[in-house]
Amino acid sequence: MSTFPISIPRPVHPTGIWNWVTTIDHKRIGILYGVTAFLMFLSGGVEAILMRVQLAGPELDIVSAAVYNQLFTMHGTTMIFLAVMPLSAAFFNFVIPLQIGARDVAFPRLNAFSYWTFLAGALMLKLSWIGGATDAGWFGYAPLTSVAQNPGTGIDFWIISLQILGVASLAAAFNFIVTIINMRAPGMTMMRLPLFTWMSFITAILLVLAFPVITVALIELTFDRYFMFNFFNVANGGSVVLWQHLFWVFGHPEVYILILPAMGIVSEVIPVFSKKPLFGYKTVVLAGAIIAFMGWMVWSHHMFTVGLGAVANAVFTVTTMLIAVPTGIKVFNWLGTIWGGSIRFTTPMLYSLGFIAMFLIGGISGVMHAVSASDAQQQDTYFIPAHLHYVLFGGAIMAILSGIFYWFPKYSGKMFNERQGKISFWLLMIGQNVTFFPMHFVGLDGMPRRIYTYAGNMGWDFWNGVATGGVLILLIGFLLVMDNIGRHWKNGEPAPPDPWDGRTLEWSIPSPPPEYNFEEIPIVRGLDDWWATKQGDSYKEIPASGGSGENGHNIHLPQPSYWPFVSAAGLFIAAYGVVFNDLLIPWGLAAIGLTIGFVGVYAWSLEPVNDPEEDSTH
Amino acid sequence: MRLQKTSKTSFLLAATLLTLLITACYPDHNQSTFDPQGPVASRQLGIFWWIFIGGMIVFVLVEAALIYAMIKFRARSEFDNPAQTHGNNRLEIIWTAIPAILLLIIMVPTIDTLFYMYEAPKLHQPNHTLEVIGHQWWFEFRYPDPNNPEKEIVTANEVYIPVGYPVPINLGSVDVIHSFWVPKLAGKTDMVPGEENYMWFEADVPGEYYGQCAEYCGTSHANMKFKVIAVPENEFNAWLQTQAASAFESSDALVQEGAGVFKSAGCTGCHATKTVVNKGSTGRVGPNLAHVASRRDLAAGMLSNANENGIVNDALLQENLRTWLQDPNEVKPGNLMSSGAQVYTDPDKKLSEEQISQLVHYLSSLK
Amino acid sequence: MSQELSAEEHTGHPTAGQYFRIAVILCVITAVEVGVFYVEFLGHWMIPILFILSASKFTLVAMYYMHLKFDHKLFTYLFVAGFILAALIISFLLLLFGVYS
Amino acid sequence: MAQEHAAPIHGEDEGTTTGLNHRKMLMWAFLGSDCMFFGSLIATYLVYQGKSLEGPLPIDVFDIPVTSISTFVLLMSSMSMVLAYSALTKNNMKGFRIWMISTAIMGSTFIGFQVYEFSSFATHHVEIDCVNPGELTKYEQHIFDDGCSSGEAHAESHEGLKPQTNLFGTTFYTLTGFHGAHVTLGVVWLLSLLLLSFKKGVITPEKNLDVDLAALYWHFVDVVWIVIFTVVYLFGVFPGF
Ligand code: HEA
Ligand code: HEA
Ligand code: HEC
Ligand code: CUA
Ligand SMILES: [Cu+2]
Repeated sequence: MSTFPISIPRPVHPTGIWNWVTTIDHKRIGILYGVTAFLMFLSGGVEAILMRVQLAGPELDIVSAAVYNQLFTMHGTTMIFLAVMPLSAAFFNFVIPLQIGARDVAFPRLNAFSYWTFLAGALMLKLSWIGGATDAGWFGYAPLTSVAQNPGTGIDFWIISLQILGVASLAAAFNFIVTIINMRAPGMTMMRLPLFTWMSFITAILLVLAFPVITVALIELTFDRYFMFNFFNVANGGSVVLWQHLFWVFGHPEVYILILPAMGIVSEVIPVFSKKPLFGYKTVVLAGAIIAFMGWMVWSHHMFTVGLGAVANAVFTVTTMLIAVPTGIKVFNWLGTIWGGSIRFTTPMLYSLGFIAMFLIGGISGVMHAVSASDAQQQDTYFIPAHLHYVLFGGAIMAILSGIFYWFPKYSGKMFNERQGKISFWLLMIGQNVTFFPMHFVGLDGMPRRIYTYAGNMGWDFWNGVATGGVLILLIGFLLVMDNIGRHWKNGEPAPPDPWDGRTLEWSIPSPPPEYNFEEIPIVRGLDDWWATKQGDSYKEIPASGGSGENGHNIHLPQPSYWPFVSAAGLFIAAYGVVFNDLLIPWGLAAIGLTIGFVGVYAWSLEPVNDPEEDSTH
Repeated sequence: MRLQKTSKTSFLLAATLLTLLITACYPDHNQSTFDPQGPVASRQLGIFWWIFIGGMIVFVLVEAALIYAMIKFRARSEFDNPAQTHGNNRLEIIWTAIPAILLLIIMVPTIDTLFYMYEAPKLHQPNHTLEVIGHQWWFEFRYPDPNNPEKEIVTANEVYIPVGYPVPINLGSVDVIHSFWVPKLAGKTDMVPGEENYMWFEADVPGEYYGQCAEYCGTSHANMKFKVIAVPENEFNAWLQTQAASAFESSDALVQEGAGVFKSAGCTGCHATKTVVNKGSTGRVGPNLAHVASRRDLAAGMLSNANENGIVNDALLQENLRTWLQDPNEVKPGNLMSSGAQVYTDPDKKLSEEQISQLVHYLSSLK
Repeated sequence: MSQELSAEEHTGHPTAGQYFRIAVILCVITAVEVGVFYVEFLGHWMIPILFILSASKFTLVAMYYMHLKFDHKLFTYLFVAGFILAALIISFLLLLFGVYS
Repeated sequence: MAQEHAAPIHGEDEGTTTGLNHRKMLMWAFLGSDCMFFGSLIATYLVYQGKSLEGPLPIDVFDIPVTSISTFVLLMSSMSMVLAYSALTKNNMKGFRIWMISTAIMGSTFIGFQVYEFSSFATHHVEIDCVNPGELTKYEQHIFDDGCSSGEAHAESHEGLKPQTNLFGTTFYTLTGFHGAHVTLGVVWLLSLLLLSFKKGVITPEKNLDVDLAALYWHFVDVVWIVIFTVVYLFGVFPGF
């Protein structure tokens, strides 16, 4: 292999920071994803706090109109693209290979590339607060995003960082599609896949199909902004409604991209802590697939008031309402699972049960929106944020917290504090209802969303005050969660391999798992194989607590690599180059960045895949 | 039978509770969707209650089942060994079918209402089609000129409608997407640049109805409000006639001076004081000021000139005009007057206190 | 799954001669397309005809040149999912924009 | 069985659950995804079809015979690509290289045609004889009306078709431009494979996966063009559409 034009040796045993920069271990990448995304969630939370403070009473003057508009845009974009999606990706990374009995993902370096690209996009978006962030709303309706309306760099940052985040998501999604189809342990048929893996698989397929649409929409917007194309230019016959279609063709599948992994987590946690297998495994899988398919046929329910006409609205009303059916199937099957079980109310279980209770509220208000005739009164009022936070906070975030605590022993090797966990659960549970439930009231009382202030004579002050109070509770709740995780990650009690009496393969290996995951690739004989093993039809050894691993050194793992990081760094530089394209030499910075990126990819593609010692024997 | 009764009672209970919760603590609910004053809003509220009942039933049943199961099946000992049931096909079919049926039932009135919203109402009286044009951040209204069908009359931020008549409305925008919404009369419809949208509403009783832009449209989206004032037909016709007249020309010296400043300071570049225009002609950048002194609010709902009965109070109006002219940006962040008018962008052309007083006098004479 | 999916790749690939014949067919179809295009009396019928012709070219290339016909079904699923969805969305959008009305 | 390698070396298919190669599966998933990419661009093109406020329109600029030739070239490049792959699997390295280079040449020819087409559209110029105008398109009629009113002998257009000119320009250049970018990338890919094939043991009848993947990509780009040619060019000039 030394004949290749670039033969920088692969980093063999890097230490310290290089260890993390060059790692291609799916578990470490998962942790990187998780920590970064959680920080992003906090930043979105701080933005939310500022908004709520501004709205605490009528005609307050804490942030200006311009800043408020940036706040909600950045808050929405952050929470969706920088918090929930990458938090899901953190679980994909950490959990899926363990659940399917694999030693890594199919493309370990591509995986590292996804993370670094995500980080590049996230940093880029967040840094745009310096000098003015985007303020066109998280769905950036044309023509508010046009140069005439919005000449600053805020929108450019938003566009370019979403494009980069798209690259990251696509790379991860391709990776997980192949991993799940192709890296399953012997005997792990598709219908024996753990539910979380199944939902992630469906999510990955949704991602792969949905992201190109927003990529195209953003490209069109970029061309309009940079080169005066006419896509959304009304003066030349362009249609601003086209943007809405393209955005929501992506946007609605996107909300299922946010919720399906969450549903997967809940479907893992509930059986474990009910001591029962998931009720109706096949139907739950099927329902997930149907949701994903139907999710493509409903996008115009975000556009009921745009004037598509009665017929189109009627069609999208029907399709949207029907999507409640497969979702209901899932909810009922979770109920069926706990029914007759033996429920242990651990912290992760509480979050999962909380998920069901809260997501139901959000789902029902979703169906209320679907009734387009009455949605004419609700659309663009606070009733929408009420719905969206019940499904996203009460849904996605609750499930993610459930997952964070459920797999905590696995990724940290330590136990967290149950008591503290429960207290913070109740704080968050109460806090979210105090914060978000009043939004239903003010919404129906005619308060539009995205207003930085309101008059005192509208009757909205009381419930807005309450909502703001709720954020305080949420804040304390999250501080407790952070303390619990942070403190115990370092100093918690050591966790046994299987603290919850789990059902799936990740609990059959030590906590934290060794680098190679499985000393021997397991052979799978049925659904919930690990549970069956423990029940006595034992064909597998239960590992001693603490795990062995002495024999692990003859397992070949792919080597760390510099190039994913270098390629992502190139992309980051190029992205800045696109925004500041007239710096010094026109497009010079972009060219430099692209060159670095290309060198990275090129060196990557020529890098020996396996460990260099082996290759030198050729 | 009994089921019907209980669900009806519980529905009434829930509805009262909800309405109370939302409206109890405050007397003013100017944009409440629970207080419909016209047929369209009533139908929409009706359909809301339908889906609300459906949702409540699902909510109560599912949450109850969840809580019951949580209590009933909580672990009593470490060694509980529950039966390992894997599923039940009959149950699966039942809980697929029931929601589907429930939804199909709700779909019928929904679609019915949907078409009702779009249907052109039979007009009892022709030619009262209201034209609404969105501007950042104010509303332009146009009616056909009662004296000349070829022409239109223009006004802004406040519009009268005849009680008991359906008002067909055409919606458009000159810049970005806005949304036209008077909660007590009807749900919203967007005002999309480059497209023409249609809706209609009708007021059952005379009154003042609050409206607000409902689609995010830039910096001062929160400050884009208007009023619809429903009056009996004869009053409406009288109003149309006053609106059709051009600005009142007073011989008062101060007003005359003000009119002079209005021209010399470049206000006429953006504001017209003539109301009759050709059909479909493009409007000015700023609101028509021919009858600005007759409006209950200034600057799209930012400053109120009227007392509780809706009578414009001259002193208040003058004070408001002064506040506005001194620094429009203070009243309404980002508004296009302070960023576009030379008297605000060019420090050399700044209006003097005296000029402002003259302008205030002039403008407050424009009844 | 692993049993059902087990590979039967690289069986029965066409020969160079077959590839060549397919190329000839493709060219003929293209020629017909351009030809049809100049036949004026077809009027609006031209649209479905051209549609079918280009769809058959598409299929030929995908089946033989991309050997979907001989490869594992899974590849077909992955590709066709995207293709069908794209076609659906395009048609929906055209309907919504009233291009056909 | 124990899996020796966590990641298989190029082309090795054993050790995956389905027996299918990771990278090949990735390629197919990518192509499915790329369908949505082009689908969105085509949707945009079609939605704006006929909505341009002013000319030039497809009927003014398209030259179907010329585009037919470039379409033919691209189709033939697909054939030569498949023959290159076929030669490789038969260990005919010479044939492989010949077919590879001809594929790349045809790809470049296609790009050449596109560059020619773009520049001729951008400088599209009409001159109309005011006395004897003949049959005019809408756009030409417009120029005629504007330019011939004051008794001149000729009327001419000044602007060609640029992306900024009208919706047609915007959507046409974007759609075909992205297709052209795909082709360009493909040519670069093919050429690097060709270069690599001169190194020993990199591209062999057994290790044909790299070529297989490039071929899939190349055919996909061809297939997209089949759609574009029909939908954009042929339908575009069709008067009733
Ligand atoms: C995780 C994200 C998520 C999820 C899962 C959903 C789920 C659903 N959403 Fe939501 N939605 C959003 C995120 C999400 N949404 C966001 C972010 C917005 C706002 C975007 C913006 O404007 O900023 C939005 C906006 C939105 C609108 C647009 C409103 C408007 O702007 O006017 C509509 C309209 O139909 C809608 C409907 C639905 C429906 C029907 C579901 C269904 O999938 C819900 C189905 C679930 C249930 C119904 C509960 C369980 C079911 C049963 C127990 C069975 C029995 C039930 C019945 C018979 C009712 N959503
Ligand atoms: C997953 C998605 C998600 C999540 C979790 C949240 C969480 C929250 N959201 Fe958000 N929200 C959206 C998605 C989300 N939101 C979207 C998509 C929109 C629409 C945007 C648009 O209109 O374009 C929106 C809009 C939105 C609005 C409407 C704005 C408007 O229309 O004018 C409001 C208003 O109250 C709001 C509030 C909140 C609050 C209080 C939380 C809370 O739950 C937040 C709780 C978090 C914390 C309290 C953080 C705790 C922080 C710390 C512990 C850090 C302390 C440390 C340091 C200071 C160093 N959100
Ligand atoms: C660049 C254009 C422009 C100029 C010049 C301009 N205005 Fe305005 N004016 C506006 C706009 C736009 C509004 C609406 C602001 C809003 O509500 O967002 C407005 C609103 C007003 C209003 C409130 C109208 C209402 O219906 O409530 C008054 C009064 C007014 N202007 C007076 C003046 C005077 C006096 C001058 C001259 C010194 C002037 N304007 C110059 C654009 C202009
Ligand atoms: Cu106009 Cu919001
Ligand atoms: Cu949606």
